[in-house]
Amino acid sequence: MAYHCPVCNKVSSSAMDLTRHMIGRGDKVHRDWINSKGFKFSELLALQFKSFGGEGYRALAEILEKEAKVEG
Amino acid sequence: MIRDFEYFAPKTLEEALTLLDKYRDNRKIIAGGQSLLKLMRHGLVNPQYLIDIKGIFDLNYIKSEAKKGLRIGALTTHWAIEESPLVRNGFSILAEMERKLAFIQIRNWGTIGGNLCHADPAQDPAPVLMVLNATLRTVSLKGERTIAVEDFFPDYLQTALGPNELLAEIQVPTVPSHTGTAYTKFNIIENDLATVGVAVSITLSPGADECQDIRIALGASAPTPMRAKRAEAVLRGKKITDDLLTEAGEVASAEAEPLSDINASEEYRRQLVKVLVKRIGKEALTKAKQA
Amino acid sequence: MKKELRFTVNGEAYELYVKPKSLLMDVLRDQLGLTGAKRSCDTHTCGTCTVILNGLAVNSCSILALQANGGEVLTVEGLAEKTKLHPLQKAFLDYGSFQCGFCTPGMLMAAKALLDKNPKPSKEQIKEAIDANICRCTGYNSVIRAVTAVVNGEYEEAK
Amino acid sequence: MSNYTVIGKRVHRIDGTEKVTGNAKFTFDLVLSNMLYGKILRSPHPHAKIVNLDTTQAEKLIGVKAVVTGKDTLGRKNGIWRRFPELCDEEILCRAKVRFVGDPVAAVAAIDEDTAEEACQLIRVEYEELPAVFDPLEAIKEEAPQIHEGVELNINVTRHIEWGDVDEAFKRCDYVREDRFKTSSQHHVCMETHDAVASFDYNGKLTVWTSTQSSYYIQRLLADMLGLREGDIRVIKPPTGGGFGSKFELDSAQFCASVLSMKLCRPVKIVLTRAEEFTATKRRTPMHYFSKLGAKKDGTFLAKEVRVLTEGGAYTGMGATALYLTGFFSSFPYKFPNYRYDGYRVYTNTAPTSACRGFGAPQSTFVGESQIDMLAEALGIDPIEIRRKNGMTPNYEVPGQAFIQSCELHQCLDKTEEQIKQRGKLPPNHGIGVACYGFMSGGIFNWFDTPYAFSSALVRINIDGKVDLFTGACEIGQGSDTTLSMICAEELGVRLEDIRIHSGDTGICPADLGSWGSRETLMNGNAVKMAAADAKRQLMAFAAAKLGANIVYDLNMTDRWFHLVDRPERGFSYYDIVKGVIRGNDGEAIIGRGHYTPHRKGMISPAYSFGVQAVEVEVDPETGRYKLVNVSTAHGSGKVINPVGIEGQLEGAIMMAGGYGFCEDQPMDNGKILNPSFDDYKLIRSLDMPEVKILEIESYEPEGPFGAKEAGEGLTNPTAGAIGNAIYKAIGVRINDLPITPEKVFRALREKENQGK
Repeated sequence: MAYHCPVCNKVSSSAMDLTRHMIGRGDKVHRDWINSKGFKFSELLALQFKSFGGEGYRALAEILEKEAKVEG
Repeated sequence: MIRDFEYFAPKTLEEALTLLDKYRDNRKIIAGGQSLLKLMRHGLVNPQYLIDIKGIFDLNYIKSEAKKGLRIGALTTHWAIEESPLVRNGFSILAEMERKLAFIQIRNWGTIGGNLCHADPAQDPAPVLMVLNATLRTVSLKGERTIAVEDFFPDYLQTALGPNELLAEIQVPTVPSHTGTAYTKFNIIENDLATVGVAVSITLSPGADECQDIRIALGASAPTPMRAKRAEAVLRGKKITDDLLTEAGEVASAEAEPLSDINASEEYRRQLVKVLVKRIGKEALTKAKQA
Repeated sequence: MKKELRFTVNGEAYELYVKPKSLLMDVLRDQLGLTGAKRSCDTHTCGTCTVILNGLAVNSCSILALQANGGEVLTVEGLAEKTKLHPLQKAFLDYGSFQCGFCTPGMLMAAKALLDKNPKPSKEQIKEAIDANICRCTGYNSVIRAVTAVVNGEYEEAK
Repeated sequence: MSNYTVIGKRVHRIDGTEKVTGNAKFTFDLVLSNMLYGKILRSPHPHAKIVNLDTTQAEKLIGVKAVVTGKDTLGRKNGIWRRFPELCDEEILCRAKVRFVGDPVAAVAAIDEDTAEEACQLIRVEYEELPAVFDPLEAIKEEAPQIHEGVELNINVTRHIEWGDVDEAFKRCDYVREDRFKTSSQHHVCMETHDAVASFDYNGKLTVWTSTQSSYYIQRLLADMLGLREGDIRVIKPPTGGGFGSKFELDSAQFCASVLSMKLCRPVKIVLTRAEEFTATKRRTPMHYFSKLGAKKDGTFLAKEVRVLTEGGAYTGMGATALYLTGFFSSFPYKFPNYRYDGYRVYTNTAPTSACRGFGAPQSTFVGESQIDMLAEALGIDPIEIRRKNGMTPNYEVPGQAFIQSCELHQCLDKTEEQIKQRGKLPPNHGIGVACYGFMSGGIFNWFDTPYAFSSALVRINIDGKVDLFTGACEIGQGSDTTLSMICAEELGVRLEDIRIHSGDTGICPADLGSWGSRETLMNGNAVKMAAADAKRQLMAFAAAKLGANIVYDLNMTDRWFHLVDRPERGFSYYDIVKGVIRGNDGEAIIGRGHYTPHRKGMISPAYSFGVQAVEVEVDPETGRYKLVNVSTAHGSGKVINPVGIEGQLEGAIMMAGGYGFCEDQPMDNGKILNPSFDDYKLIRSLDMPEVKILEIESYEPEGPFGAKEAGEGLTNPTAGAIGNAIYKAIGVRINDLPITPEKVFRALREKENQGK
């Protein structure tokens, strides 16, 4: 099981890792993709510092679970 | 940056008063200058004429007389007061206060008169002199007058001095028998300016240890140094107990008008007044009983 | 308009003309070239400009030069006797009482003023005497050790 | 062989007599003939466009020789992360826009300081104020003003560190806690403020005397900014009045003095005032910390996850490095099988934040050590025990990050525990808190993109046996001149007084990255040792030939005497050998070369110091006022080369770190620092300084010269955390945001009472 970044194709082992990669990169292309999914990048980021457990990350991870998973 | 100014260094009181009368505007008086030069270096004060009274020897003395009590010339340095045997026996609270007033370099050059006239609400001498019931003798060409220390600070950084008036002498009446006095200040760094200062003087009735007279003064707890008269009322005429002291602390804390600044919030200052009045009251009481 | 200033510095008598606004520190550094005393603050609160005036430690940055008229000034440059270091200077070397050394002249003069007044100070009195002098390097304890060593007579022979 | 003749001895600083006699001439003391004095005009606004800048009135003022603005520069942006152009974001003299209160907009050279200051007041700057943002949590919002063109959401740098499987590991934990912390700003407070004397001559050569931690960096950065060749710039570092991390980036005094001097071909001196120093120079990075720590019942750490958002201020500076190091040191000095760090550095309209003694580790250590005590209490485990259980040990590898060789952590824990036991039962309202820490011995990063070795040294032995040691290392008070001279003398086999060191002058010294990140003793020490060995080899060759001894015998030189190791009486005087070799060299003096660059030493540093600190406090429960009663520290710094120097480093760090925990802060209003003077910026003075006890630790670091490693910064890390832990032990309240002021303690106590009701 692998997860490919829809923007730069970086391969991650889990949707959560891929989420961290995408928010971590934080450049325009990654942000635009995230925002295009109806999120607000800055709010996802801010959530990281306002609450524990990374709710912001989870929400995005759920999407990536569906959209970025690559079998095999 | 200090701007240029015209400089006068009178050697006698008369010379000084004449100069004060001659240069009424854009004029500053400098003694030790430990506060004034700071303001001038930051361009906050730019006098055109500077009258340096530091060299007037007639205003630099400490005398003690049975009747009149202690008399301190306005230009006496903090260090001289702190070291003076005359002060140490009978007015030791003054010496203790001076020792904590600031760094030695400043105490060596700064004068008690200058400190009072700077009228900083956080200064140390005012609260102590208030509880010692001290008065200030001022002079001008028109003559002399005396002002109680507690009437000397009309407002923030202001004094009751007239335009051509000089502070000449601090008069401290002999401390009555059965009296205990104490002073402390709260600060984060030792010998720093007070976050809150509290002075208490208690006189007990001979024999019965009822509180005959009481004075409580606060520093850095209002725009000016202040008497906490309502708190005094709590104790006056009563036999002082811990509960009464606690109550006095609470009343003092309520009647104070502290400001919030980067060193402490208003709320915290009220707490400090509450605690320190209780503690210093107790210390003064103990001393009074021993006296 | 400059005014005359007569005073002695490290035993030398001087007659200078200075602007009334000149601070004692400025005259020592700029006119006499005695750069030992330093400026580190503008608020009389760091002690690096400490010199001894008429036997007392003062901040040379918080005194108008003209106020020192007729006075006797001792700066760090006047501490050693020719090639012979003052006991405090030796102790500072032995006990590593400084690192960057910027505060050292003021620190030494504050300590000297104390010992002149009180040859047998307590540890508390030593701390008190150097309380104005900020040292960001040593944490003060090595300074206190050095002064204590001088007080305890470790440098008698040097005197 | 441990019978050293020089190292480990208590010697006087080699710059000592100059400093105690007042003869040492700091940059602040320099006066050149025909010299002018400069002042800098700075922005009063946290964020504004410069609409118009009119200097005509200033130029007319009698005594003013030159006024420069951004227009007089090449308009380049400078930054110390030269490999990453987008992080080189500082114009120094702003042309279009100012980004914090204190950003320079113009500079004046005049016949004296007062005239220059007056001229500054005559410069008319028309600003168009822009909305400003000060809190990093606000700065990352879409609607927040953009501080740097093209940097969306003001995100300046992000760093990520990870090993193991953190999420899985948390699932296996018996106990997990998550806590939030905030650390404060702290200023370096060098006693010598930033200053420089720049002198540009008619031959197009620029000489700059300045108070700096790295003359090489300043030379390189000035070359970039002024469009000169590196070799046309000579940076000389006179005795320097402290650095603490504030003096290895190009600063406004150095740059403006240079620009002014180039306009006039006259020396220009600029000294920052204390107020400028506080408001317009860089400072320690305030950080929002989120820390999640998980352990088994028995206290074994399984996982840690850390998220950090830092207040970057207006420019990058060294802040990007602080962001990385705070992430690495959040795992230090413990064995975390699983660890994850996400760090974000955000631009704000405040004074830039950057390197400051400890470099990100004081923040992470305060957070980490506080949280470990919380966890230990929850699990009912003794604080020292839990640290012993998880602490690093020699030859431990931090996955993908670092390889630890020497590690004295357990030795330090034992000594500290012993010390605490000796203290016995504490009086009421007293508490002792402990904190573990470690630090690097120089960083293995080259974001500066230097083509040179990290450290270089050159040894020249003259005919009289006197040794000239040339090194780019910068003596800033920490004692590198003395320590390096000792290393040179020991390796060569001569006496300390035979060495004359020339340091911190780019005109004559080989390049060195400078005195930051606790690098000089290890990195430059290795270079010096190598150079000395190189020279010694040349002497030995001649001595061996002259002696004609059986090849099986070992030859050595100690204390100026070449001899057979087994038969010390058989040998020659050092002086004779030197004379012989130089004659043999056709009169050329003996030259030894040395350099050091860490290769294959991990990501961070070739070696790490380890230590444990215990702080005892006494708290007044009615006011929250507390006193630092005493501090004991066990610090493993490898073989001690210069005992007097190390005492100063360790004790001094406690003054600075104690202030960080206790009282030092830079409160702001609308981006303006409210306490830019020693009246209001409270720091520890002699009466407030606690008793300090340094516990002796034996150790040896294979990577370091004679086994030496870091001693300069590590001790800035533990104190704030130890104070917090001590206060909790004393009265049961915990403060999660620095500094731990009495008022905060009082509020916490009141809160506790109210909850009790």
